Amino acid sequence: GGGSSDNQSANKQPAEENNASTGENNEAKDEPLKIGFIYIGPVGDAGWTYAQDLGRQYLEENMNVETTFIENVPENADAERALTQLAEQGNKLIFATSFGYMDYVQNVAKKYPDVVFMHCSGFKTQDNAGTYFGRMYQPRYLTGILAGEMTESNTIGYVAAHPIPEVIRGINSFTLGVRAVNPDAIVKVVWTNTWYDPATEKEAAKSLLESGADVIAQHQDTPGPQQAAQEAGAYAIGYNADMRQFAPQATLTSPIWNWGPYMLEVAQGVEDGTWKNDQYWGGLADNVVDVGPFNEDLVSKELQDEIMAKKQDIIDGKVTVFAGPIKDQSGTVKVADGEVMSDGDLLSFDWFVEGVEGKIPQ
Amino acid sequence: MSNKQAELTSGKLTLAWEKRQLPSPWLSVAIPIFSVFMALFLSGAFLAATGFNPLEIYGAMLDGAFGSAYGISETLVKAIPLALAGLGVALAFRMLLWNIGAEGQFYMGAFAASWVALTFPDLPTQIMLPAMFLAGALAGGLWALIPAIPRAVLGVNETITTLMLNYVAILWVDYLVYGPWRDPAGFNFPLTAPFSAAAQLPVYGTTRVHFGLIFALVGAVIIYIVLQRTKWGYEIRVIGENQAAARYAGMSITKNIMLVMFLSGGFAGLAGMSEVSGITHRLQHGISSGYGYTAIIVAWLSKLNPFMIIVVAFLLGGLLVGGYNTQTMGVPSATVSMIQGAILFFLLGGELLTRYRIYFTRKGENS
Amino acid sequence: MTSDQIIAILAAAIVAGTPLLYAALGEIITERAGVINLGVEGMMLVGAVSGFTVAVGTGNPWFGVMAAAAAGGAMASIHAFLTISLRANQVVSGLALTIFGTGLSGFLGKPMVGIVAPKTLAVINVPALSSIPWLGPILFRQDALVYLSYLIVPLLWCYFYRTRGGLNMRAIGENPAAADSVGINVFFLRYVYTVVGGAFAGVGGAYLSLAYAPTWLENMTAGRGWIAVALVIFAMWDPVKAMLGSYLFGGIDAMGFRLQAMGINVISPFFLKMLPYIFTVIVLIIATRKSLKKHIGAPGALGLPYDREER
Amino acid sequence: MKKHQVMVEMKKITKSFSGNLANDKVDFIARCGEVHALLGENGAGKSTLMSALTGLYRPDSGEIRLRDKTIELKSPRDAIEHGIGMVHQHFKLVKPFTVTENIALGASTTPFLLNMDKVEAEIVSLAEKYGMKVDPRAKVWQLSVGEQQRVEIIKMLYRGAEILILDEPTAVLTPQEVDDLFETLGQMANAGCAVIFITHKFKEVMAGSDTITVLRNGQNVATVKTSETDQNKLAHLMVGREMTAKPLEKKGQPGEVVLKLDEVEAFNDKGMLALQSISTEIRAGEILGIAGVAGNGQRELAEIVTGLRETSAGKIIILGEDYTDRSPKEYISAGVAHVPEDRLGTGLVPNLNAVDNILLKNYRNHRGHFLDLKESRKLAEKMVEDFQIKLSSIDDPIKLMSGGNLQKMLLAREFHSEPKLIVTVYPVRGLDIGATRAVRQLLLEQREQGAAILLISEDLDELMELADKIAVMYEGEIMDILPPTYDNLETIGLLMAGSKCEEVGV
Ligand SMILES: Nc1ncnc2c1ncn2[C@@H]1O[C@H](COP(=O)(O)OP(=O)(O)OP(=O)(O)O)[C@@H](O)[C@H]1O
Ligand SMILES: Nc1ncnc2c1ncn2[C@@H]1O[C@H](COP(=O)(O)OP(=O)(O)OP(=O)(O)O)[C@@H](O)[C@H]1O
Ligand SMILES: [Mg+2]
Ligand SMILES: [Mg+2]
Repeated sequence: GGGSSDNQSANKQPAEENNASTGENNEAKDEPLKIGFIYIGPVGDAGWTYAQDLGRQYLEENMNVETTFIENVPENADAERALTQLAEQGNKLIFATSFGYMDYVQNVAKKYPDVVFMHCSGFKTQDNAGTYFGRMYQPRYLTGILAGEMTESNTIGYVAAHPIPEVIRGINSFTLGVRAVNPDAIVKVVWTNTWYDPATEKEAAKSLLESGADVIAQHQDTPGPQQAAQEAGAYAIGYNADMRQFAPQATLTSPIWNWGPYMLEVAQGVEDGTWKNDQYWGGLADNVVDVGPFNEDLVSKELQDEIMAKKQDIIDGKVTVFAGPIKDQSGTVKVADGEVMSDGDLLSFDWFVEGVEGKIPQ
Repeated sequence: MSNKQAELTSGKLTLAWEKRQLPSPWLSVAIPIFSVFMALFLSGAFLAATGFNPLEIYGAMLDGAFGSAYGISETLVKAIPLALAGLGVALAFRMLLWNIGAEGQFYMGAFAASWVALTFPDLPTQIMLPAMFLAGALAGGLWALIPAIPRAVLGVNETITTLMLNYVAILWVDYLVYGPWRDPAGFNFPLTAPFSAAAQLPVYGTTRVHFGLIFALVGAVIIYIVLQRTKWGYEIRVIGENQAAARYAGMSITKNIMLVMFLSGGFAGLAGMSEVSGITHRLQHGISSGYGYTAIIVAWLSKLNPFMIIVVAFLLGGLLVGGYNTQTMGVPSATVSMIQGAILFFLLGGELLTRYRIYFTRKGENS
Repeated sequence: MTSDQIIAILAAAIVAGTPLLYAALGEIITERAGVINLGVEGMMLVGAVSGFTVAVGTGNPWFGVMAAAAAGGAMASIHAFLTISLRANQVVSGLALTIFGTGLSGFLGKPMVGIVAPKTLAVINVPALSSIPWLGPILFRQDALVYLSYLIVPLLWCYFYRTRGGLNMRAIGENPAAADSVGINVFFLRYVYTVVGGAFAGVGGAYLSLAYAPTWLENMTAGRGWIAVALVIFAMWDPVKAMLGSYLFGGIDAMGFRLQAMGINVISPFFLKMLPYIFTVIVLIIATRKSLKKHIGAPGALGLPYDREER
Repeated sequence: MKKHQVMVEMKKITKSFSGNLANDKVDFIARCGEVHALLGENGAGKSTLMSALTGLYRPDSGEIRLRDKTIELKSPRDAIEHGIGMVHQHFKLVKPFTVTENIALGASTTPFLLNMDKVEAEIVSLAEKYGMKVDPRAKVWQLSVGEQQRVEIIKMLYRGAEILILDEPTAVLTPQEVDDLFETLGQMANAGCAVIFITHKFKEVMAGSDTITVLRNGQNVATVKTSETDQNKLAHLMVGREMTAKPLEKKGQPGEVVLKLDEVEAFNDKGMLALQSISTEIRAGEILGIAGVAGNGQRELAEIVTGLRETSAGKIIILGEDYTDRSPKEYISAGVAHVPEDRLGTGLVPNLNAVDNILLKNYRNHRGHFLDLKESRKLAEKMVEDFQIKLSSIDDPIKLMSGGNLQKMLLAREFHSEPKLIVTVYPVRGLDIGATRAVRQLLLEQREQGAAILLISEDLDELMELADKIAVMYEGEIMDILPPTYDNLETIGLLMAGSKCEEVGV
């Protein structure tokens, strides 16, 4: 079995216990808190779902919890079913780890007021339902700096999944990072319209490499792009989790998710009864996102230090990624000097900054 | 068989089989049940070998699907699209039209129903729902007509064309939800705006069982009556069995192929319509969990009988819904798919026993 | 577009087309013998995971390829048993095979997630040939499985049309009763070709996990099995046309990305992705008109169980 | 092997299907150098017996001895290896393959790497030896039925078959082709082969065979020398009772013109002109027989007068109304009945039951959109009774019925609605004498009731017996229309071969 929770006795807690627990929020301290997860992909995807599952494993290791997950849950009627099943089985906290679960989380949360729902990357909340996400754009900015320093052709390729704000934001922050150290470099974007097709994503990276890119960044759930870079003798930047092992001669580092500590915090809050429904959007300062380990063979110590220093600046608030002046692709100033983009703007990003080569499909 | 018994003299015992002229009615019930048990037994051995308690797992599966009012309601929710699309598929199969495009027809039905809901958000329910109903059925039907026309006119194999059009339909919906139909308030995510309350099918109580169930039940009755009792249904049966005879009897094959495919697609389209209007309340990427394909299995296991389709859709829905429950016991989704595949294998293989009589015989070895 | 770019697209088309080609060849073999197997996706997945596992375990990708063939064949033998011996409906059995194969591959692959094969099938430049202008970079800077497919396609063609075995194979697909009446063992051969077809699909899957995107990820075929089924029709059951078709289908993605990289966005990628499917439908329509005249095309008994005493 | 030596001996062969005893302890002997005819009513067990000899069916018990050695035939392959080959009633040829490919298929001499030139040469020499014309490079689907049969025979000879079995080989052949066939069979016997053929036609048996075996109800009732028997004795053996050969009566006066064809032309499936300026008419109470070698437009003729094929020129007038290019439905409602050549393939729906099959033509007359099931059952029961159709139940699929009864049911349905015009193609093909008589009687009854009948037949005797006028078709044209007298027989034969009337000198 693939890392499923070991000490289950799921057959013992069907509906009646759920009914019994209505109203009494605090269970005896020695009883483990039951936490459920629904995943969009298989835990074996080496990407997004894998990163979320690392968080779950972190919970298992660091708290008295009992976790259950359901994988491969599509973002349709099935999601509500899976969420309900988890709620019925007495889970007190449920993480729904993909954007498309949003409406279903809201529906189920209404029916189970004693269960706390945490929805990743969405924007709807209610009393017992919050959202959580990370400012992945911050580590992407840092990896942009790295790419900008490493490129020799001044062309950097970016394999992008779907034209949604999250991905666009990532491309823009990455490009800002690149341009911060290398104003001549450009970032070429190719859309795959897949999240999860290693061969196609590799193909997309190859097309970028052929058109002159010598560093490949990506927003996908597979390591296909890095493999292409390695074969072409170029550099690559991964995503989601430390992806060095898939292309050890190419991968410089990866902006990574680090859900464990945050999930622990939420679980603790639920157990203590202090949890509040908020829209959590943590950044480098909260350690929810990070720059993964560097490839020591490829990235010089100085460069590592430079990036780590920048990271500290972001944590300390000395550097803000989306601070003006920011121009769009046509050169028009979109964010004036001294201004900073609001979270609302960031969450609905639909234009590229200067330096990006590529179009957002309409 | 008295003569055969007389031959039981010497020689080695061999297994022989013989085709039944007519399938045995009680066996056609007993054998599927036996098949499922065999499949569960083997999967159980596999589960036990991988460290699970099969009885607990099956218990959870059963419990998740049928063990509570909620489970049953969810199984029904799953059964609705399966039954509707299954009815459509069976109708086509009746005429030996291998429509495996229910998935695409489902998407087109969902698309057209959503178009109505999104374009005219202010319609009152009494107009909105019938309009969505018509749009969904019409779009599914028209989508099925695309392969039906070359099939009827030129004899182009519809198995492949319908399959190909599935991808086209799915990509078309993706195009819309990622592009022009994106909800402006949805932060560019691949969803349309939610439908107005008027565009939502009524549900039963607090469950998600929606009015699509009535579509399926009424649909089954109508299909049964049409096929068995009407002149047109008779034409379909004849064409399905023998096209030359149908032509000879003055039936228009071209017209009927198109009509049946249109209706077949219409049912699948209705499945799509009822899914967006009854469940998701908006159009989105990946709206079907392969309902169109599962519907083929439903239709086949039901031997194309419309009432059996309702029953099989419910049971198969239970199998799928129960699958999630087993996952919560730590069984990976991969294993659940394996068990589901194995059950299908056994059901399919078991069918043989209803069509053939298997017996032992001694072949005389006189020299 | 420069010549380099065209060469790059064509070379990429071959790589992207090769997994499709193996799977399509397998399906052609199976269908030529009268059996339609829609479980290609499942067989490819099981092939991909078995190939990868064995390659990791032995450190030799070729053992992986062999294991993939064996695994694909084993999967196909389930279909063969159900449809040939038990005369189950072939379409339904194939669908069940895909469900089963998706699950089985995920199950088998759990320990393989995140592992990188120590050795995979690398690109080998063929001496001399690879420096021919145009042809060299397109055809001869590929990996060994691509070269193998260059050999297999003409060999298969010869087998189909120039050998006794091929004649028998086509006969059991066209008219099993006729083949049976001259003493060809229809049941046995249908088994053989279904299993061999599965083996090819397995190799197609292994191409993904060992050469194209060398790792194992659940569901990594991403629908290629279904494209392979489409290709069979597109190719009119002919291995040579299957080769061209695979490269064409593979090339559409490759070209789409390169157009994007060049900043040419003429058409939505969703529409671009529809092209192979629409193509297949059109080809099928044209081909059917042709086949009405020439009696070629789909094997006559495709999808029909053979029953000697059936009338 | 010497002539008249026993080649193959079947001893006490028993085979049953679902309790239905098809062969009951049958003994059968075939000798070298003889042409052996196998006779029997429909369902007597002839095909089953021969299928056992070719390894297609495995007998439940019994023994097969070849040249005094017991052999076991597990499959057709075993049979072929023992030199036993069968030409089935429904040819077992792969249509898209060439003649050569079909002949080489499965032959043990075919090398792994095909060498078609060598096979072709062998085919040509075999064809010459037995006087059979065939183009080795032609695709089988392009060949006529007779040519396909030749391919089947060569296929067996190519494999060195010494025992050749033919199941109703003449049913689909033209008279000329029948003569050629018996010529070939004779030559094969002379070369030392044992030839066995199944047929329902006494004339052929008497003319073409040396020995005759008669099966009845799955049992061998007699094996006799052809020279020592006659048609009456054979008929008696076959049916187990005396056949009163009461001559069929023709009487009645022709009435109004029911069908009038005016310069009609039509293309066939291959897009060639199959009917050329056909002009003729049939009156009520009249049978127009169409004689001609199969493939000269008869099928197309039947199809255009039933609406199944479009004309390219000319007019079809039924009872004074223009029906040119109307749909089959309209022809049916005009009262045109059609007994097609291919009963199970076209005229009936094998998997549906008798009630549904009887509905086929008149379901449209039911009121409203619904079928009147009670009414249909009653009708079916009545027809079964009136026409003495033998079946287990009207609710069972009709594919379980025998050929003769199927034909009766088809006729019952077609004649039930008092048709104005009956188009019937080879109505007795494959039927035994009892069934044949019954069918012919039914046709005459219809004629008496005032139906106009277009009778297409390859059997000149049948035409002589039934028709009021005989039209001879050749290459899509009506060569001439003659009265059915035996004096005209020779003329008809010549016309069928394509000679113009003037040349014939009528
Ligand atoms: N494959 C079969 N399955 C079941 N019953 C069969 C089968 N073949 C023959 N029979 C039965 O065996 C009996 C003999 O059939 P057979 O075909 O040998 O008759 P036949 O003498 O060739 O008749 P005909 O003159 O019509 O060709 C029939 O009554 C039929 O019901
Ligand atoms: N596979 C079978 N299943 C059921 N009945 C069969 C089968 N094969 C033969 N029969 C029966 O055997 C009898 C004679 O069969 P046979 O094939 O010889 O038909 P036939 O009268 O010669 O007609 P035709 O000339 O069209 O072949 C019929 O009663 C037929 O229904
Ligand atoms: Mg017979
Ligand atoms: Mg017969």
